[in-house]
Amino acid sequence: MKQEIFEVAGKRNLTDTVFEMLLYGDTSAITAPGQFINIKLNNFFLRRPISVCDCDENGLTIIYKVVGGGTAALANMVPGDEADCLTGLGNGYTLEESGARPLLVGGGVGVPPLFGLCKQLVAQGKQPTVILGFNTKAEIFYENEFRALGAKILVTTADGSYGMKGFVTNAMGGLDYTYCYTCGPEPMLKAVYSAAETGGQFSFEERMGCGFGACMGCSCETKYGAKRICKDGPVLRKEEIVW
Amino acid sequence: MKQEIFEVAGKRNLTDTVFEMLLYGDTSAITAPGQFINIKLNNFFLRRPISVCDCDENGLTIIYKVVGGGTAALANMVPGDEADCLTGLGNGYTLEESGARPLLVGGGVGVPPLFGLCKQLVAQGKQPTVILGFNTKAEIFYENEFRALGAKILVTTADGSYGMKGFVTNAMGGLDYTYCYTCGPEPMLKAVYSAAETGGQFSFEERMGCGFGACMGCSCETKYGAKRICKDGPVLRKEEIVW
Amino acid sequence: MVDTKVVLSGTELANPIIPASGTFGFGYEFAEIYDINILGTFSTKGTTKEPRFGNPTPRIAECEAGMLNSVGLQNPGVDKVISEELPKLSKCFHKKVMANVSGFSVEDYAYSCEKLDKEPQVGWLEVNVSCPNVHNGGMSFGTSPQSAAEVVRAVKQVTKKPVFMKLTPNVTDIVSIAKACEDAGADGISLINTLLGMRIDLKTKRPVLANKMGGFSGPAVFPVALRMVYQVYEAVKIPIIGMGGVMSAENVIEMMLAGATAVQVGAANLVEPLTCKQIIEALPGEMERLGIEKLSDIIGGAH
Amino acid sequence: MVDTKVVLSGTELANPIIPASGTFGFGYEFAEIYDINILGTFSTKGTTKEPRFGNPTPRIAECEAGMLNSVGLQNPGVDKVISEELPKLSKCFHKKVMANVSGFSVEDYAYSCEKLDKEPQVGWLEVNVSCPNVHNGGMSFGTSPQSAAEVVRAVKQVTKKPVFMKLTPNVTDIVSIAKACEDAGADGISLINTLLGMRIDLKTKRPVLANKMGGFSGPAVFPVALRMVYQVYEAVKIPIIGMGGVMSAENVIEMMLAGATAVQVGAANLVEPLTCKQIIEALPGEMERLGIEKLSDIIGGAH
Ligand SMILES: Cc1cc2nc3c(=O)[nH]c(=O)nc-3n(C[C@H](O)[C@H](O)[C@H](O)COP(=O)(O)OP(=O)(O)OC[C@H]3O[C@@H](n4cnc5c(N)ncnc54)[C@H](O)[C@@H]3O)c2cc1C
Ligand SMILES: Cc1cc2nc3c(=O)[nH]c(=O)nc-3n(C[C@H](O)[C@H](O)[C@H](O)COP(=O)(O)OP(=O)(O)OC[C@H]3O[C@@H](n4cnc5c(N)ncnc54)[C@H](O)[C@@H]3O)c2cc1C
Ligand SMILES: Cc1cc2nc3c(=O)[nH]c(=O)nc-3n(C[C@H](O)[C@H](O)[C@H](O)COP(=O)(O)O)c2cc1C
Ligand SMILES: Cc1cc2nc3c(=O)[nH]c(=O)nc-3n(C[C@H](O)[C@H](O)[C@H](O)COP(=O)(O)O)c2cc1C
Ligand code: FES
Ligand code: FES
Repeated sequence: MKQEIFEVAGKRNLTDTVFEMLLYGDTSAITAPGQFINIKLNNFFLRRPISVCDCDENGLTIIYKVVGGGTAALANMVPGDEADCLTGLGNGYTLEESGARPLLVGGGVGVPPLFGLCKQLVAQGKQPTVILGFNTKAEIFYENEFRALGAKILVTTADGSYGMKGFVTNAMGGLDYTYCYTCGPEPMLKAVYSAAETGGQFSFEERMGCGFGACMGCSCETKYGAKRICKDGPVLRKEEIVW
Repeated sequence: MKQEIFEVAGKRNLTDTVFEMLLYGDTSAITAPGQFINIKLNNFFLRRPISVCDCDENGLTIIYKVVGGGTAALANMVPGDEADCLTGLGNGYTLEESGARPLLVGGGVGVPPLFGLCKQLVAQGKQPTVILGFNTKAEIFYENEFRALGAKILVTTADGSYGMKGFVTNAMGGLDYTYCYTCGPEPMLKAVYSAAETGGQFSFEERMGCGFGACMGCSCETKYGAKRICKDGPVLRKEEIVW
Repeated sequence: MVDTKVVLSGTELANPIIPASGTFGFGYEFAEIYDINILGTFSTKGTTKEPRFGNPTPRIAECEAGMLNSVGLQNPGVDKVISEELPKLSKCFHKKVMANVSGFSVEDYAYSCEKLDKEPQVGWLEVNVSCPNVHNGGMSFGTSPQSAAEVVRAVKQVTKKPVFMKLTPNVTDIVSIAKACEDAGADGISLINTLLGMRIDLKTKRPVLANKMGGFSGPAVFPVALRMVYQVYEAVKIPIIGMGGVMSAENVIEMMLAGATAVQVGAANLVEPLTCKQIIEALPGEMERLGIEKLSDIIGGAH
Repeated sequence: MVDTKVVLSGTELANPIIPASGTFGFGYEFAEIYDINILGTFSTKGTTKEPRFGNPTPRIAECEAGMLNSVGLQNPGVDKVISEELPKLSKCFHKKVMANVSGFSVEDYAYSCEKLDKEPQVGWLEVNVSCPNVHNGGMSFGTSPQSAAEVVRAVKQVTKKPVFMKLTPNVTDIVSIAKACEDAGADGISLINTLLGMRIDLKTKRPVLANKMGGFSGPAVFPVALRMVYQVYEAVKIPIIGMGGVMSAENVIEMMLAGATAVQVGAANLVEPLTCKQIIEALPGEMERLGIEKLSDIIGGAH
């Protein structure tokens, strides 16, 4: 973990309510895709956890949806503004188990951390398939960015307005994959858990006090005892999950 | 009373810790010299009361000393920033009683409201004498501004580093005046009260909740019953004051 | 069109927004900047049997997200309130008002309430058994179920108007006190008065307030107030007026979900004099956003 | 050079800064980002006789200038704390630590304290009779002078280490409880634990916390904490550890003026993990600005 001041270097709308933001600053504490940062925002007591979508030595990208006051404040920031962030939080995904044809399943704002993961998997010569699930066409983002990585992309929409109609699990049937990485709302994680025919890693969300393991605010029970989503997670392995 | 957004149009240091700030905005609620505004500052719950130093139809000038967090935040504002102010607060000085040769006595950050008063007295053809009291030479401000109004100016410093050595009351002896207006720290007001040979108006300070008469946070006892410094004051007449 | 009306002890309010006692004077200062007839009603400055100057100054201290006050119930006394303030008020406020009453003995309360009972302008009595600023030689009436109930019984004997008991949050068990008030015949409960707090001036190394301690209010106290409204709602059947740190239409809805039938706004009026107007204007939009058609439907909705 | 040292029950602390129980874990997370040996000491996560998972999640809710938690005393139990956590801790913290203990019966407290008494790393026992998150079939021990004193007596029989009783602020009369603890033999008082609070989610219309209510802390509670420290200082002779909303060196000095010998920092650690380090670094400058040469001289200075 490091505490660093980042500079907002760019921001753009991906949908009506989803923004991509580029933050310049020291990323040396970030060691794995699927980790997150915890951002201090003016007039809010607690920091806001947001996954790292992509990152290099100059900075990182986050993608966030405006759902309340904190994310609205984040959406109001403009290039040049400073953001105090804790970085390098959480365990992140490990790539070792991926096999040759990993499957990545993301739903809504669960999509961002899979981007950095996909990039690294491709760099290692793996052939990822990515399922991106959204409610409706207007909410889709990052389809092209994933395609540009060279991954195979399947998009589902719940209302059928784009891609395959239905849930991400509808797209999983018949696919040939060696391992499964996923991030999204809990009902989706549960469905993927049931549908997945391989091992996998699942990224969870929980309301957080600190985000770095000090307060026990985010604990969950696993088959191997209590774990902190912020420190021992957010990524849990399929075999340890207790629903 | 009005609530208005003002724009910081200029700011300069008068001394190490005293700033003059020009605020553009609607001044229509301001009806008398000696009134004050109540300024909202980020991260502070209560507003900060500051006297109007000077004012015209485009805006107003305030002078403030950095003594704590709120005034420090005010000192950090830069041209272009917006300030939410309640204006037209307090009774202010009345000019009717001044006579031909009013005496104005100000101490430290009690000096500012006397400037607007002096300007109006001069405009009415009166011949004001102004005593400005400070601790030491480095703390003096607005001597030239008062001179430029055409008033007779006497400066005192407690340590004798400039002007007459001593307190404002040392400069009062032997002066010929028809009425006395004063603003400054309470010990100074008391001394002026004792020294003044005429009637007069005294401007007081008190910690305030609202600044517009609603909370009874700033009450003081007078010979005519309880008064609110913020609404019935800050200016009290000599004959009603109870020490 | 959403419906913001609520009914408080038989009287319909256009909306649940009520400026809190002591933060709205007798309304005149606010009538200068908006038409206060848009309010549900408002609670007048705490009135006592005798006139009171209150505590020495400084009476105000700033806190993070709130303030302390030790005004000490400054008011002209119930007789002058009736002969001077209410007639003046009737010129700018044409609805029934909530008369807030304090006292230092059971007889004090009864005396003031009996007088106010005769005023047609007064729609409700709000009986403050909680003010932590005034030292009457012991704990306030609101710290024990017995003494709070005693006040209720005395007051109920002298008035036909609905009586809301305003309780102090500085207690171990707010529920037992609210229940005792209900059992003794109270028509409603107002929650919360200020928390007892303190600040020290680092330069003088002395308490900021002349009275040393004072009542803490403002957004900082909202979670404590909300919790008490929630707890009391589970225990009593009479209506609750919720308050403590309310700053926005969202806060109003949260208070109502916890169990408040109406909501008072205190300290916010002092720093943003237009707060109540802004809340009343924002409420319909907020209701639409949250899918609330009738505001009175959500009272206690979080239980 | 100003002097920041204070003495707590015979042990000298380099400075009065102590991270508060439950907000600093067993120190490891913070040792990653600064040398925690600069601290006066720190108070470990609340330990119980048996291991506990704690309450269901969500356990955290945000408030204006603070937060709610309903962690519910998650901890591995006193035996594992002694066999695993303390040995690990000794690698990154070389001073005596304050062991925070909770319980659900008088015997629980005595059991855990007796075990911790044998640990040379433990300099003080901080006995939490206040946690509002855990429903043990009734009010917490800290809400009555009798039951608090009972815990003191049981614990004092099994330990020679100084015992600080950590009290809940959710009471009518904090002074009587602190005095009962002193009379029963407590060596000091820790003030305050969290205020009981609540938040409701406007979208789901349900309490944010799975446990409905939780402990409120952060800068919002500072004026209440300061007032209680001030009141208790007037009533007891044993030292007080002040806490509740401390964020800065100024807050530390204000707490000490009110009567605290040492000062704990809680929620601030969670949002600004470097808070304690920053306070320790800022203290000397702040002391110089205020003309304080020896920090221990100002304890209770506002009385
Ligand atoms: C590890 C992790 C990674 C995340 N990554 C992303 C991401 O990449 N993009 C994105 O859009 N969102 C992400 N989220 C969710 C994001 O943290 C919340 O949407 C955000 O905190 C909401 O803040 P708010 O003030 O807008 O909402 P409010 O509802 O007003 O927030 C109130 C409180 O609840 C907390 N909260 C609300 N929703 C959530 C949630 N879903 N998870 C955790 N805490 C919540 C807030 O942090 C705050 O403390 C992530 C959450 C976690 C735990
Ligand atoms: C009617 C009136 C007119 C004033 N005019 C001027 C002016 O023209 N120039 C100027 O420099 N100062 C003026 N003051 C004083 C000014 O209001 C305070 O210096 C300022 O509020 C301090 O705020 P702070 O946050 O810097 O200090 P802090 O000490 O941190 O403030 C803490 C709290 O105490 C209050 N407070 C502190 N000192 C005073 C004080 N002297 N009077 C009233 N409240 C105080 C603050 O408003 C705040 O609520 C005036 C005060 C009043 C009442
Ligand atoms: C300056 C001030 C004066 C108050 N005077 C009274 C009073 O006279 N009677 C009363 O019952 N409550 C009084 N209160 C308490 C408020 O009515 C309200 O219960 C409390 O402030 C909590 O609400 P808030 O957080 O919105 O301010 C006063 C509060 C303030 C800030
Ligand atoms: C997440 C969290 C967990 C806590 N756990 C404990 C605990 O286990 N034992 C205890 O005595 N106090 C516990 N507390 C209370 C704190 O130690 C402290 O008394 C309180 O938070 C007030 O200080 P603050 O405002 O600085 O946070 C906890 C507080 C928080 C925020
Ligand atoms: S949020 Fe504090 S331990 Fe996870
Ligand atoms: S400050 Fe509120 S009445 Fe004067």
